[in-house]
Amino acid sequence: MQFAFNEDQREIQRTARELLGRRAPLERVRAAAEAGAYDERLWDEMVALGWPGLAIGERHGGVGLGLVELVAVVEQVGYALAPSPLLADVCAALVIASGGSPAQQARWLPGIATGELTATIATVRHGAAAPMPDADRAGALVFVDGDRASISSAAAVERDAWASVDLTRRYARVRRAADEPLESDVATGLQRAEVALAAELTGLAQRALDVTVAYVKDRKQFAHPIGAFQGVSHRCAEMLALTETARSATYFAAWTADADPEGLAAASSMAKASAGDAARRVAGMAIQAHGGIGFTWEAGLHWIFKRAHADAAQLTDADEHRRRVARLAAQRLRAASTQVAA
Amino acid sequence: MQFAFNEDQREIQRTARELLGRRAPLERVRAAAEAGAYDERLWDEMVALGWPGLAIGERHGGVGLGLVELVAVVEQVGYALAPSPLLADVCAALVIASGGSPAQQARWLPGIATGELTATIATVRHGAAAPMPDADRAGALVFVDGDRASISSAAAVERDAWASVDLTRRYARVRRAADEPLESDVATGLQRAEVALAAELTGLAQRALDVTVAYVKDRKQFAHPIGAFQGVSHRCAEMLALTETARSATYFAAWTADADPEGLAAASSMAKASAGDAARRVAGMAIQAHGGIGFTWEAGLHWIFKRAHADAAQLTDADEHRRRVARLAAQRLRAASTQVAA
Amino acid sequence: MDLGLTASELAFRDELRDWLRQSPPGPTPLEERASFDHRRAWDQRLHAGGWAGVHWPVEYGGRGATLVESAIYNEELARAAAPPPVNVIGLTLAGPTIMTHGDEAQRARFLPPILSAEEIWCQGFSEPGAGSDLAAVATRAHQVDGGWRITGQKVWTSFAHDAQWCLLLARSDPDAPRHKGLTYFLLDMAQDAVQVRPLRTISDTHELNEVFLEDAFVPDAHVLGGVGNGWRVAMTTLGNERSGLVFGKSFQARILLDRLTALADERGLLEDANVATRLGELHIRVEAVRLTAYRNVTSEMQSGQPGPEGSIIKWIWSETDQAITEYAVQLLGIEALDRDSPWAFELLRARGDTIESGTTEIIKNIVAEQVLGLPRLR
Amino acid sequence: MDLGLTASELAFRDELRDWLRQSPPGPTPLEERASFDHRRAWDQRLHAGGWAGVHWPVEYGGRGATLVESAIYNEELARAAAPPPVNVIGLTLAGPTIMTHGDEAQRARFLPPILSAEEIWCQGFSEPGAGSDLAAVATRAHQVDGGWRITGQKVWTSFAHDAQWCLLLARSDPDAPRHKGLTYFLLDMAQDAVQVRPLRTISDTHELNEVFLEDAFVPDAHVLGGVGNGWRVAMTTLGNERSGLVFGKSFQARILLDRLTALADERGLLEDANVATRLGELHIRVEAVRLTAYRNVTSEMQSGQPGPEGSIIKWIWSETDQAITEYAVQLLGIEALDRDSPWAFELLRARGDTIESGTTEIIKNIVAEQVLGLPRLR
Repeated sequence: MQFAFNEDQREIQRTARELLGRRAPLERVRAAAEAGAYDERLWDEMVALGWPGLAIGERHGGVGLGLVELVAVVEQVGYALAPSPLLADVCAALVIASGGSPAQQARWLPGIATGELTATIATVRHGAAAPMPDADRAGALVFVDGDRASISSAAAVERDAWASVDLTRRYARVRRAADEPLESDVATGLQRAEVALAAELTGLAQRALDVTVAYVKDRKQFAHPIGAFQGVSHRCAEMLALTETARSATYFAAWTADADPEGLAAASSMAKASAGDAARRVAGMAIQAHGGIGFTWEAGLHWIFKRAHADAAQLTDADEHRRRVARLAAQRLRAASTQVAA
Repeated sequence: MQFAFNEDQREIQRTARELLGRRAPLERVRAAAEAGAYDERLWDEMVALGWPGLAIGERHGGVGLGLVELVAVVEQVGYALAPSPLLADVCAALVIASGGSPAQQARWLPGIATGELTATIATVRHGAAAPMPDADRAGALVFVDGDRASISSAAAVERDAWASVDLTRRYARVRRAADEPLESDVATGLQRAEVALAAELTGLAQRALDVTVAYVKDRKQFAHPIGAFQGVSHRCAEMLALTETARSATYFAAWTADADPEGLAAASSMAKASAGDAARRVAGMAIQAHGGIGFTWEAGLHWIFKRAHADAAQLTDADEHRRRVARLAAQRLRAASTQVAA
Repeated sequence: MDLGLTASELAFRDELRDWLRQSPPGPTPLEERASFDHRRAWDQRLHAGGWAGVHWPVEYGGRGATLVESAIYNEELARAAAPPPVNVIGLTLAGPTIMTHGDEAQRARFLPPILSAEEIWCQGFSEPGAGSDLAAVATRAHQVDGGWRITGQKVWTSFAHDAQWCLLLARSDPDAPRHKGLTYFLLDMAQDAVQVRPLRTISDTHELNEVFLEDAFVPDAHVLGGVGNGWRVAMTTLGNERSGLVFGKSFQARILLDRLTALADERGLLEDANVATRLGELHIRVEAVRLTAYRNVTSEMQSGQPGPEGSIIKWIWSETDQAITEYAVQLLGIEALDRDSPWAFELLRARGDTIESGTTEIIKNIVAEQVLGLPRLR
Repeated sequence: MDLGLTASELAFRDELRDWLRQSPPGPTPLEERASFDHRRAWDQRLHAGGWAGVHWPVEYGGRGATLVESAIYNEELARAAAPPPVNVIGLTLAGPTIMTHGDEAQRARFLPPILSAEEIWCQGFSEPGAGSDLAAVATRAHQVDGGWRITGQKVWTSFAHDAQWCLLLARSDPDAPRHKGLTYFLLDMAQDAVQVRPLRTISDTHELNEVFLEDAFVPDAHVLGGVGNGWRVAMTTLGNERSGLVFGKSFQARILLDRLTALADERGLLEDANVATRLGELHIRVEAVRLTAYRNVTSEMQSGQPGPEGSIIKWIWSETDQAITEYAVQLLGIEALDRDSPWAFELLRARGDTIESGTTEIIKNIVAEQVLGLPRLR
């Protein structure tokens, strides 16, 4: 048993971290967000590194790696707050890869793998789709309605720009004129997408923690760095605990997706619920630990806080995930007691 | 507007506090609890002061005061952890006074008011009554099943001793052979009883806070009183906040019961939910702040913790109260919007 | 115990309600400049109607409202969806501080235009190096002929860009112990030596500023409370900071929560026991804030000082407001994060609640030390 | 990343499972004396079967189990409802500390009877005045002919009433700086100078003791790690305190939560969205403890030391265990507070989780200072 990235996975993580550290420092994130744009050069580099196709099978032109490798990258994208369409792109691709028929896979995945087209995803409630990330540029749009999903091409939708407070990501309201249902295992695809969301959320929590630790070591009040006061330092310890448990759940779910698919339903819900809560709470605690500075636009902590809320709201909400976990546990226990009785 | 006890009410509170401080110090509470007995002399004094009949009308031989006065006393009974049947006695009497027909009131209340007989109360689920406090001595036993209630005399029940971990109170399992329904406004009686429970819970929280504050001022580690460390002092501040908000809700509900009965449904649920949570949490935090000492039988914090859990479990649970509050709020809002529309 | 209003409290409330019915505040525009103008006009209408600074003594143009009446006032204005006063610093901080520490000339000069919202005030206490640790104020005041020259930087200054006057705390004696070398000045903002630079907040509003002072001048006549006495005067200001306002704020929290509850009800979400439990808990917390604030009013009226419950009100209000706005966004989903959604705005604005006017950490210190009597480490 | 077991890990697990199937622990009696006898007999059966101290090196009679195998071992024993070892102090603290700091004679004398559960150990670190602040140990050791005379008081001493030996930390040089004047002794409990007095816990069990020493004797041969070196030796003991055991504990928490979930399911309570949400959250927390502990095993195996996640495991386990037991009592109602109910027992026992082996406050200090590198105030 080895519950850590292996050498190849660490290399992927390192590459992502270095590229994003160089190409997406906070001032670039801010510039892109304030311009309502993405960093297109950064996106080209991501495509060149094969990230959109990292977890797409080789027969569709992807790199053919697993969800663990994808999580390693997406976590860093979250950490960097990278202004790019990667997250929605890979979430949609995961749903198409599991939920699409062979023909649907063959139609959509190769273009996504090469970055020729980007994909996106949103949930539908009472027939209307929630604001959809990156819909303006997307060539493949996946709509999730309960446990069913459908897909449209860009030509078959109408789009109106919609802005979230999270300006690091662009959205649109989309109306479907024509879409076709995804005919295979949509549920698994959605669970895999929730794990990708959890990875980005874990990265956001880690960023909020790191920024805060650096600040409270430096900032002095009452003749001491404020990080020396337990009122602050114990909160930082709690931020670490939230971040690390979210990471444990996320990595486990990613491994489960590849190696133990039966466990994925529970593991993915655990990952999304804990990472969603962790990122929102840790980002809020980061603002608090910074005091007045944290409340300013300039300090930039708000980018983390807003993106955490926006990511947590994607696909399924944390409380519904908790209920799924409880129901799955009850099923497991019923099955076990039937076995014992038999 | 005066949101504090008036002079008469303060006098009642002071009397209760002094009597209980003198007669029920921790060693007497412990002696009674370990013996599985109540302090009968203390009970005689409570009866002599008219506490069982404090909120029973004068026409039934009671003192004829309101719930505010009763709450002032019951809070002190909780604070002292007094080993007595008072709480269940007054809860049952409140239900009989509202829920009983005139004949039922006339039959039961005078005996309760004079202390000639004690009363008790428990909820029924699937036909069976929950363990009932003080049932061994009770002459009037009230059974609550949803929004209905019934009453039995001692002769009409069978009892088996049952012990809770809260040894400051005695319980029995009771089976009813014959009982008669209470025919009037049971719901209001139950709401008033929840306020009495909230008062005892508030007293328990205050006791846990006071004991803890004294300890952390005194106990030294790392060359300082541990109360100087924010890890401890901020927790003490949180204990104060929990206790004071529980008290606000409880006093308000008591006043509402007497002066604004329409508001009682929401106010009583708010009081019981917040005081139940406050007492359990503050007692747990008190044990923690005491460290190893807090985990010992001798230190006696466990009496508070156990009684808080037992009181919170009486009648309706905190989460159900929260749901009631939400439903009542929605009703209020619907009524308001109808008014606006009309 | 009597939570009913007395005859005179009822009369006060009914008179105010009548006035508000006849003179409704109207909707506050969203755009910042228009919003400011609307709010200032509203302050002036309140003044014209005799409803500005009701808690001020009659001799200074107020109504001498009791604490209960002040609470009613703030609740009723919130109920009428009136905007917060644009001269809130003047009314709640500058006015009472000048009444307490000002001389006759200062009172006569400064109080009337506060009440009429002709002169807006701001508060120059915090600095980049003096936030929670206010006694670390480093802005320097040098005595010159006829007054003082002041150099330094202030931060988190609400209304500075619209203010004529600033309550300025500066170090007049660098050699005295930290708390002793401070003096409290009434600074005229209309001089070139005072530069105001906006600070954007996380909700992208212009609510706060940095203020740069470079040899700004204050005449001797505008020293408040005496040279070297700044700490004591500042404590008067801080003591007034939270009084009364919390009733308006907790009522606003209640309005927000009611709106969320009504939305949830419309969508049938209260059938979900989890939603109902969580909303019920929020209602309990909102009500606890209001009730605890009322208990504190009685304590203060009876004993002249806040009770143990007084120090927790701003803290529990701020955490409740955050909890409401976070749950609203969770319940309503991504739509609530619309850049123009009031839910998104409230979610972000609420992050400031636990920071401004004393961080929650500082309040916990105060509760621990001053209410519970615990020792302090530092 | 590979969370599957390797062939040798699988073989280890299967061998253990087979052995446990053939040699089941049976139910642990409730009565304290009978429980102790049962547990000691079980420790001895484990030893006879070659399953005692699996993490000990082969040369000392263990299996040299890897950290993963130790984790499997603790989970499997918990799964089989085996009682915790009665000689847990001997196996996890005394053994490893003696292996690290003991001389050849000490290893030969002390290690075998630990493994066989013939000699039970207890740990004499804490004192009334030295709890979280261990360096405040005041028990005095005076050098005498051939050894040391020791006087003082220890507290919270698990197993002291059944132990033959005690890991005793005492002050051998009162003039040295706090951390320098300590020596680590292996104390024979079987002498009149050692008096053990039971400490009842809040769950009315006899788990802890006070130990009074009045000129107790320790020969020079039983000084461990050298005179004046006690702090360093004690750190080795504390470093071993939590390793491995958390897997058993988190598995026990899982068993408890599964029992609650099955009960709720039987009663149809999972239809209630609030109950389902709260139980789901508890499942997530329990699983997070286990997974984080496994991540830490990998960190330790790869780098020789725990990762940042390692220091939080005991903390999050303890809070999760409290949350489960509190929710169980809330959900099941007053019946769960039956004096003989396992729920009531667990509710009370869980209060100790956040105190024993380092309070949560101390753990947060450690995380802040050692993992996050924050400065310390004191």
